[in-house]
Amino acid sequence: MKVRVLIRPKAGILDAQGQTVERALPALGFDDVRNVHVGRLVELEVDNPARVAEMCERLLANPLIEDYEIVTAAADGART
Amino acid sequence: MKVRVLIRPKAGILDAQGQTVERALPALGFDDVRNVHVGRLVELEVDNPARVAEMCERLLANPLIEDYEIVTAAADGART
Amino acid sequence: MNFGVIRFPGSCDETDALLAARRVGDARLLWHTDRDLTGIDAIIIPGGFSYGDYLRVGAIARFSPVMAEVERFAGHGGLVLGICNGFQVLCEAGLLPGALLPNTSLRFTCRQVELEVTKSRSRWTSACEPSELLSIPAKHQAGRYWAPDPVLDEIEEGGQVALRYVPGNNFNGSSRDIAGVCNRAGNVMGLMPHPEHAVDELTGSADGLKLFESALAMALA
Amino acid sequence: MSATESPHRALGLTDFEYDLIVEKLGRDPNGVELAIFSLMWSEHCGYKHSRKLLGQLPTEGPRVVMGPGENAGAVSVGDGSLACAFKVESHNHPSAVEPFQGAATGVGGILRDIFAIGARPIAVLDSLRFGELEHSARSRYLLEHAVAGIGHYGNSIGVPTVGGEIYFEAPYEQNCLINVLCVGLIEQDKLIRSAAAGVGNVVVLFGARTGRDGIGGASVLASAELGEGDESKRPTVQIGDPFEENKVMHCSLELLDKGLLVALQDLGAAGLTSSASEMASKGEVGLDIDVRRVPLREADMEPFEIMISESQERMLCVVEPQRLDEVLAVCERWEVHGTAIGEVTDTRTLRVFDAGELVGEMPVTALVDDCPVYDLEPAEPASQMYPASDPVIGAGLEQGATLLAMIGSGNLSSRRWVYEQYDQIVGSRTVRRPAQADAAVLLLEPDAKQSEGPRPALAISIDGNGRRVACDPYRGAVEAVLECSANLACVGAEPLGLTNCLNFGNPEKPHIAWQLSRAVAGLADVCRSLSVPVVGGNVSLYNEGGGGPIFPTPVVGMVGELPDARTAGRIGFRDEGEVVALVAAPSWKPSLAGSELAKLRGEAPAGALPTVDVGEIGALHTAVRQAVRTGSLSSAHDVADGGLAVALAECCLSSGLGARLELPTHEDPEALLFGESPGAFVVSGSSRAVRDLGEYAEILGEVGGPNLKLRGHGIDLTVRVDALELTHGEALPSLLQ
Ligand SMILES: Nc1ncnc2c1ncn2[C@@H]1O[C@H](COP(=O)(O)OP(=O)(O)O)[C@@H](O)[C@H]1O
Ligand SMILES: [Mg+2]
Repeated sequence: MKVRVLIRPKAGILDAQGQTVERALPALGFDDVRNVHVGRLVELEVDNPARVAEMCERLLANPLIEDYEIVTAAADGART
Repeated sequence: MKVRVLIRPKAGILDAQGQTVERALPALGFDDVRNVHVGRLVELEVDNPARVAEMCERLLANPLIEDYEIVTAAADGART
Repeated sequence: MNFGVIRFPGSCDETDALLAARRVGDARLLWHTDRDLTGIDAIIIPGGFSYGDYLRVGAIARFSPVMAEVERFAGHGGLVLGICNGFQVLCEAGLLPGALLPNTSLRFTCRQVELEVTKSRSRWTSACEPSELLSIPAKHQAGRYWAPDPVLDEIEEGGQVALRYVPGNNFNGSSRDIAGVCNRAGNVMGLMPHPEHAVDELTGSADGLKLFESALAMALA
Repeated sequence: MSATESPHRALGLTDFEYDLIVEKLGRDPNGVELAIFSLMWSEHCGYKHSRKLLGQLPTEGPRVVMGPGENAGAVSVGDGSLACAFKVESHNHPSAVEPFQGAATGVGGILRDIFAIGARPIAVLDSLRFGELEHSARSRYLLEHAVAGIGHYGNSIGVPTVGGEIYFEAPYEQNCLINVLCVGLIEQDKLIRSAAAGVGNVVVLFGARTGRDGIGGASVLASAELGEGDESKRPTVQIGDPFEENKVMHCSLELLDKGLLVALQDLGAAGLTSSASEMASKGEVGLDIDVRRVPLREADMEPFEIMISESQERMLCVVEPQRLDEVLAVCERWEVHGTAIGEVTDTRTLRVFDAGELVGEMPVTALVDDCPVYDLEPAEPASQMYPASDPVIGAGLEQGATLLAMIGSGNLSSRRWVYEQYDQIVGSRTVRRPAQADAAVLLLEPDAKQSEGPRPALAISIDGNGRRVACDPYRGAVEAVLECSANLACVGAEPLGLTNCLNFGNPEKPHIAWQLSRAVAGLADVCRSLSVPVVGGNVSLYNEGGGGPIFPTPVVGMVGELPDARTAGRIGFRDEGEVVALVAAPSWKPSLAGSELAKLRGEAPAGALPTVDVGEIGALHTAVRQAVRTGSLSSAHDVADGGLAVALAECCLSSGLGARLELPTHEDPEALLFGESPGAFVVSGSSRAVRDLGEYAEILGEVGGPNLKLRGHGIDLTVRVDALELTHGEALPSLLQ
């Protein structure tokens, strides 16, 4: 089964990447953008998706500084 | 409106991060994991989500080597 | 005294650390798969890009076999120093508090920095005077020390902040100018600047030797 | 492929070349063979338009251990047991498409060249050219990403980037230049060559898996089934993985250290194709390769794709069969794929198999030696080839303001923003970092325990001012070499050898052919006069964008040695009260033609460059070098881009100290201040130390005060050092905002 893990900086921690993007966008004419955050996307295939949370806790994310969210393929959102 | 952009290396382009993570997981006892890819997640709020694709082309992604996918909050998938 | 310097795939500064340690004692390289630390008095986890720094700095190296031994060694009071990537590994492993985030500039920066030695429990700065200034190069892309405020309060009060950037030198945006921290017992320390690159005036400074001399003094004590 | 175009033309081969291939094979080539020939007979691999010219360069000398032809050249250093390997290479075109990856893989490629001969890389330098930052968002983008890419690769692999140079000029707008030089060290008796040998020996590929990187244009050969929609299956951008390279490098060095290899070769441009052909050609043997044994990143690759893939971080070696297991064990320890993919034969042909089935068979000599070589048809252009730039400095501007404007211009501003993104110190050898001296200085032996006696060291410089070569290709090339030699003299180093990268436009055009042949003649002559052998280099042609050709840009890298790094020179003044002297050759004749000031005033790159007496300048360099070596001088800096005033300003900038100086009388005060010409230095020290330089030295005044203050006939210039610092330091970051 295909699984996606979305990892983002915890709220309250300066997200330097997000801020840099947010500052760069208006210069390109995109001036209605707010609250930009940059994180990581991990995609993988696994037989037993129940273990993905454990992977996140142990390796894929650092719970001190990052939140994660697991999205299974079936439940995946619409694409534009 | 909240929008998520998922950015990943294009098919066929070397994904060194994905390979390295894939090799690391079995050592932690996760041995049924395949096809790991590591990319970026950008989350932002925007008034006019129609322009997000243009943002991706120009700044958020590198279209030469990366694919991107835009997921709008409304259409977002279920979370496990 | 015997130093062991760990080499992971992707380490870069292991030879430099080895040479620096040999200024005060004997030193040998340890392989990331080694499980035998017999005869080692102090361990150095060197700088570099273990496992390419892929996923997150230090994240993968912390699971290598040798790190399990390092945790045991540290638990028994053994001296452990993590430099740059080594600091990141120790934080990931939970041997040191906090985490290292990307520099606020997002750029890799290589610069000589001034550090102030803080009065702390760290065995690795025991040969320094309190408030002594050290000139040591720093070079990294993810060296912004961060921990939640209560943790920062706690480590400050508990004498776990070993080194601070002198005002004007904190290029990475570290909380409270923290450049190096130790564990509560003081035997495990991590820092972003590279003392092993400051052991010879000819290459810029010899101030970093103080850390190695501190370890020697502890081992002899 | 368009219906009217035949595959060989789409692959860049002329009809004449195609016919020659048919003649050499005695039949039509199949697709695999055509792909292989098209690459081996490309300009990049075949040196079709430069081979004859390069023959003029002197390549011999008592210190040469390995001349051009191997992956890198090498000269003997130190007590004679060590060799220093070095080479510069370009990655211009990939960087113009994707600057981060292009520059990163440029670093990766040149590193592999160095460890392919067994040497441990100890330093990288880079020479970069972009369009004008002020006018061009594209140039700013290219600069930022190329610098980040170089840093990313060099920093992550653990080799310091210790120097370089950057110029911003409009002709590089579309076609930036990314040249990277790598230096390595090896014990001479451990040098390994790339000649395959020993019929029956095994060919082992190790390192990264092979994907479709860099296949690009050759995809016209893909089988018909691959329809339009599969275009995405043909990535052409090569991605660098410095982590993999770090492992591959350590693995290679360990294999060599254990004496397990017969031959070693990196995979660079044209991948397996050129590595296998070169190894077979040098060893005068044949090779059989089975592409199905190559570890792939994507399962469905065709034989031709596997043969020409430019996937990075791969090496090819020849191993005796009984050593194979040991070799594979070393690969495994370093976590790199190691796979036997073929064997050495006595057939003198390169045979390609696909799971045992023969899919290509070509005589090695046809691939390597029979590539046609063309005569250039040089013709000096009748008129000025390059347009003038927009003026940014008015002719009437007061001298101090002119100096400030110059020091704040793209070409003369501080490079700190750049070199701080590079690890300059890993390896514990770096005695002079960027901006401290005119050349990087690296200890031969990093072990600081030996700090009692002299500390022998290497010095490295890289230079090449395309604007001056545009004015006069012959003299401009001579100046590039003299500049390197001067830079080495400033740290006390004696030149041992030279490498170069010839970046030019389309050589099939007569005026480009003229630039190229004149520049090579200049290089050859000056190297002969100075007795500096050329031990390697690289040629990058067809550097043209929509706006025309780049400036002709021979980039020169020079390696020298100094007996004791403890006396290595510095740019910056040291103490207040010390005397400052101009040390110049009698023939030194600074002029504004082709200078930075002329450019900033909006003049086209034209006019006669000063004639120079190379013998006299060589003697001057020797005198400066000797003086620096005694340790009695406090600083030494050559007068180069921007002229004497800029050189003096740089001595102030590097130290924070001012100076009060009286300049000699000169018929043209402006030319004395800002004119350019090889053959002058600024030194400081005790008056005794300076007087020891003899007739060359003219005392100008002394170090001290908050200003740089110049007086003399027609000269009245006062600038605060802190104002210089601000302008110089902020220019690049603010141009990038
Ligand atoms: N691309 C670069 N990479 C690393 N260092 C650089 C680069 N460009 C310039 N530098 C360093 O910055 C310093 C100043 O550069 P520059 O003004 O070009 O020196 P020079 O006038 O001697 O050629 C030198 O020490 C040089 O090595
Ligand atoms: Mg110079």
